[in-house]
Amino acid sequence: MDPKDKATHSPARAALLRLVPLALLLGALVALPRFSDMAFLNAMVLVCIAALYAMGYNLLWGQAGLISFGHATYFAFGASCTIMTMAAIERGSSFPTPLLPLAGGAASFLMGLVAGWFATIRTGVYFAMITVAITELVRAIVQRWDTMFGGEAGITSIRMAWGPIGFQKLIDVYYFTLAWTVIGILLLWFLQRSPLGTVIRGIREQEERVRFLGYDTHALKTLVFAISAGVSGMAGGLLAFTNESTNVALYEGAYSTTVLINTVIGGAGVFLGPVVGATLTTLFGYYVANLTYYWLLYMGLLFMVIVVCAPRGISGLGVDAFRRLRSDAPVPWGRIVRQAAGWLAMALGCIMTIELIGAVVQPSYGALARSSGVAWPPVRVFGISWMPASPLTLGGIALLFSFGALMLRDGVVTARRNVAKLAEAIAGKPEPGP
Amino acid sequence: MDAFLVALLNGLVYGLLVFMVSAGLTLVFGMMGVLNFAHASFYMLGAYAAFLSGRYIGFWGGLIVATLAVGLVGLFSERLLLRKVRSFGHTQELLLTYGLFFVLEELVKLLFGPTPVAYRVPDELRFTAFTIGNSQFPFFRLLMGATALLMFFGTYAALRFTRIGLIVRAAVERPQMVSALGHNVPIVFSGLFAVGSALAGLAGAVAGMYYPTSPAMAHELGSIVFVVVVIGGLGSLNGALAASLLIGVMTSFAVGVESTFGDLFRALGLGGLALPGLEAVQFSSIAGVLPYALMLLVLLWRPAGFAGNRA
Amino acid sequence: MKLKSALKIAGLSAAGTLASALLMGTALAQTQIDVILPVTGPTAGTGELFKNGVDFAFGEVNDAGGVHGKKIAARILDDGGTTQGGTDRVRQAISGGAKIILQGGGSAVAAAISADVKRWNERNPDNPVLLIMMGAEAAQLTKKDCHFYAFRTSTNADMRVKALVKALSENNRLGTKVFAINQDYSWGREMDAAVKENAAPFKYQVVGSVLHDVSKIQDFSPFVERIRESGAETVVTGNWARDLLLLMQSVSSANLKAKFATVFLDEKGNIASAGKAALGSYVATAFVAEAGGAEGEAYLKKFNEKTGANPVSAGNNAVMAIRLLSRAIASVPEKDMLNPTALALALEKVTAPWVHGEVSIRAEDHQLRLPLVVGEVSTEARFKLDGTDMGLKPVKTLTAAETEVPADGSCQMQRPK
Amino acid sequence: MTSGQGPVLVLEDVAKRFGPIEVLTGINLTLSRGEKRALIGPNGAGKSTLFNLVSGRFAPSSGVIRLGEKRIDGMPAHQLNRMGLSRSFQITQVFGGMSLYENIYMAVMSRHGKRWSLLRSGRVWRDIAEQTRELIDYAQLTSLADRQASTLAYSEQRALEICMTVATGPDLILLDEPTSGMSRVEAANMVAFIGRMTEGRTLLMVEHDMDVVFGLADTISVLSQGQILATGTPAAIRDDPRVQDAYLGGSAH
Repeated sequence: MDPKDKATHSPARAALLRLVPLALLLGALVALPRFSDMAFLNAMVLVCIAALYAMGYNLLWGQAGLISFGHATYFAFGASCTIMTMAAIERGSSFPTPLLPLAGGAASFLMGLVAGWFATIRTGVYFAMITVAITELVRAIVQRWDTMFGGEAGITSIRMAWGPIGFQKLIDVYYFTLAWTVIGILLLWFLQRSPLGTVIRGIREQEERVRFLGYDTHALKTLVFAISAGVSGMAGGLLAFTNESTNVALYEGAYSTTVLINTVIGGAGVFLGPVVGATLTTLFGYYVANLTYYWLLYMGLLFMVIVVCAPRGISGLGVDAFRRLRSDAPVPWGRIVRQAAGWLAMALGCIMTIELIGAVVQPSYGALARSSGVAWPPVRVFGISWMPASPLTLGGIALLFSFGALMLRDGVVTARRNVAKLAEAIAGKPEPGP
Repeated sequence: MDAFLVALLNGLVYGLLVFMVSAGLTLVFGMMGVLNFAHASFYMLGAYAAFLSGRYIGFWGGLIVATLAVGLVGLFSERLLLRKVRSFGHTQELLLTYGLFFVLEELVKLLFGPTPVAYRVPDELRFTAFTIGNSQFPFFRLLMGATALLMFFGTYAALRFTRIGLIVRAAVERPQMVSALGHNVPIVFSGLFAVGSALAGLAGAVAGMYYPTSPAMAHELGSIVFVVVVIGGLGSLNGALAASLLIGVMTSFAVGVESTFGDLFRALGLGGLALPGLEAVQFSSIAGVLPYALMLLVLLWRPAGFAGNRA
Repeated sequence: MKLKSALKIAGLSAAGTLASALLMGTALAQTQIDVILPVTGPTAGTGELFKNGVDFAFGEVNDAGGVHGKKIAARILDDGGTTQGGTDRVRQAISGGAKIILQGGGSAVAAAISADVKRWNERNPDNPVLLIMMGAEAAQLTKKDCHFYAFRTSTNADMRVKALVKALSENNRLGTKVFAINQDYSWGREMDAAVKENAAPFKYQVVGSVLHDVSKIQDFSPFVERIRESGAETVVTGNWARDLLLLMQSVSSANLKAKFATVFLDEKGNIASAGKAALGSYVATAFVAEAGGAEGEAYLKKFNEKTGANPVSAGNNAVMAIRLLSRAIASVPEKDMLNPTALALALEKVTAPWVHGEVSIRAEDHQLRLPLVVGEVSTEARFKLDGTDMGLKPVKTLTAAETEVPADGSCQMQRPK
Repeated sequence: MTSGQGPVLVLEDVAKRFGPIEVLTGINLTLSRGEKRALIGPNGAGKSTLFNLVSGRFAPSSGVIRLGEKRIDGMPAHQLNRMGLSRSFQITQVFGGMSLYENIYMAVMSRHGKRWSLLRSGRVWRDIAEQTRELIDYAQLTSLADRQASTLAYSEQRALEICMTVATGPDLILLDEPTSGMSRVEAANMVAFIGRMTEGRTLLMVEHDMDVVFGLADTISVLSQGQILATGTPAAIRDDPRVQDAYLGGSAH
């Protein structure tokens, strides 16, 4: 931040500027069920869970600088323990239903203490590989321990009413999940702002220095790992609570991957970045999956575009844009429009290409060609029938790509320059002399 | 004794297959410090490339085309993608290869469908190489092993006896130093990356005829390859070979064990420690996770791996 | 650069809107039924089989003028092969007003979806949903976990194993020594148990049984050596996809003489990928063209014309499910054609034609009764599969009565009054 | 914490081997309270190894290291620090993403034993803030307090490094080439700065620059080929023929 920026905006105003949008967002979320059908409400429940999971995950990455490739274990273990507690309530235990996610959180926290102690002995790739190994070992045991974890049929239970709250309707589940997600995120925020949070950031930057300041970094990292696992477990518990069932498939790699992708897309460097990523990808998977069979490919491409062009994720871009707006530099509208047009053309071109290829290579397309006697029967994309072999279609696609490339060309140049600048800023420390 | 020999041979051949895929990865990892997640995808691409081209130019031609084509894919991935994010550090490179892994799998699904394609052992290679007791050892398993050994010695000789090999070895040890000596490290990087990918492509072309050539191929071998690289030690070809063989033999023998967890608990005098439902589980059914257990031990006690010399 | 991503999102959502216009185009048909399938994810191959069956069967119904004069359209929802995906799609379907849900795919997803539907029906007794699981084979779905609104139109381990050993032993191809090798999860364990249970009635000895890690084994050779040592003549396996292919590769390359009795060998790509290794193996399946005579050939041809693929494995179960459903719909008054309770009651009564004999639902536990054919992979088969020179040569066709395994009474369903 | 009048640091017969290579043999060294000792020696003499042994990066192969009364050889770094030993790094290790104030704040927090705190309430936190301010003022870095550390000039970062080293309130300060990479003028300023910051404290440093050594140290130990060749006042060392021999290898001079 440049000092001038600070001078013109008082801290109180800055805080207000941050709090007001958050309050508005929260208000919208609270009012949401009035305007939403069951499917969207369910999607938002999943968004909350994914957001909390990603936030827990990002404590490890964004704060402590450790990338785990096996966080599904803690998410799933939280879910398992929550469903077991739910089953116990069903059998008459007096455990209060509203505290169920804490059961999952606590269980995963304890597991995280053990796993984290081992994993944080190393850093970087080695740390990541230890998390993978632990995940594989846990998965192997869990998948065979049917009496405990229910095998691939899973454990099912049912939400029991607690006092006045029935927990039978999805709307109850939504408010419940939202509340716990907000609690979880607040918890992480306080942790980040606490003295301990400062030390954790210190570990990410210069671990050895922290050690030589008298902090036991291994113990601290273990604690961070466990808290991260605990929050993830809480999210898992919310999932178990929502689905009223768990499954050993939760322990598989997919749930480790998703949270990583969410964090990258949202941006690990901004506190609420993972929430942005979780929201986008969850809704994308929830709705686009029904529109096209190739949604995973689109998601993968989006992921790669973000890794290459926006290394700090979408929220990173947002923060940059916000700073730019508040500074006095003029907004380069021309460039923005050009870029937008370029990316739009590229995206359309990609979608057209993929959908056409996808349709043409289907065996049923061959059958259609044979039965209709037309070599290249039309394919519907965007509700329009396209002749896949017609020069008009192919030329159109080529035009989209070349237009996109043309529009983005200067964009690519500036992007490269920005990237170089950013890289410099990240490398940060001036080189020591010879 | 025969059974032992057969198990040993099977283990060695499987180990050699794993080595084929890990060889390129370990070089790339050693030199660039990046675990290339997409490496196993190159292995998958190799199988598909060999399947496609083999229909027109025969099996052996398919092997060559697959090797070259995947090498090119590797080269382009490095120059067009990886290089763009290098300045952001290893994390970003890792994530990019992760995305590439994802996209390549989906692309193959788009083009070839989700089910396996008919890339299989050519009938003229389907004969018995030799017999041990009652077991007959098929020729193409031998071929898989031989390709791997050839690859090992070829790569080893290239690293050992050529000038480029010298630069590569030096760059694995001290990248900045080599750069400072005026060598064009980026070009060496690209070249090495392409060669590493080509090796994976060859491995896929050879292994794809035995293993189902499907989009899931990369997933199935993916993580085991990382395990080999980590256990073997950063950038060490010898270490990777040793680790691959160890893992191959270990899994081969583990599936022959009929003991259960219950037996283990009883043997440890913990018979009373009843973990209901777990004691009847056979060790052979968890043979697949043994490599991970081994990796965990290596990482905790000797993070530099078998042959590594950098902590 | 800062607004780039925002615009990307805008682009995507624009694309989404356009794509939903595409969906609107298909939604013009009169009645829509939601079909939940794994179109993506690790089990997408199975999803494709179901999709072919669904396309063919609805085409068949619509070509015949639909039911009650209305055409039926399938809306395919992708569960990605995960239980979470299944749960989400059920909620989406119900939220969209679905009364009937068809599900194709693995047992775990089916179990999750069945449990979700059951809970929904319990909480919303006035607005129930009917579920037909077209392909899940886990025993519990029609045992402990059965419920009134759930139907299963495929077999289970008991039926498959019984069909296999019965057909093979009656043709003197089984031998007396049988080895069971299966995946270590509920389906594999049920197969394992079924092989052991049938030993006494079909007079064979189980000389060995193995449960192995699912989709993790890279090399089955050590298992093959165990089979060889046991002296087994037949190996029964419920393995699918990769675990099946690798097993057969190892066996063929080791020149083991034992024959394989399988369940999923005819799934797309398997025979092509296994090549010669598949020769001489048996499969118990719902459809073998050669065993169906002219009718079999006609079905094969029509299926091929519609989908460009062969009717194999789970695809046939989808066809049976939709034939049963359309007959059930036709048998109720038009006003009840989307009334799940009326349809469930009707499903218990109707029968549907099938190439090898009629299929019907057992009212007691909603398990399908169907004929099965045991075929042998052979180059002499009349109809080849997967573009190879191999196909299924029928060994024996078993009637629905012969394949039936009586319910064990563990299904306790709450019937509406 | 070590108090009392005995020596602050004692090394008895310390040796270190890496595999077959013997880097240090029979090192005996005693630092009394308030002493400022420099370790010098030609390249490869084992200075860094000795430094790393004392600061807890490596454990010695044999021998005993004492901080005050307590044995510290093989002890992990964080415990060493809590016992009153603090070190700086040759390659600057400050927290680039934090302000200079926060950098020092973290060190002061550790001194007060607040290493696991989630809350910032109570008297002790007022003390921590106060002491952080005092230290920054004393170091004359007040104007830079809110600057992000990565934006500081190199010499300012070095100063911060020293400040952090001192801020944990150690009995013994280890400095690893505190002026490396600095110009003559900067180095001279640094000597003055270090002198001010470590006043009255015990100091052990490794340094190449003889001006710095003579400016800061009141005793010098010369290390050559893994052994201590000589220990004495700067003047005595300067005149010691063995030292000249070791440095110049008997060549012309």
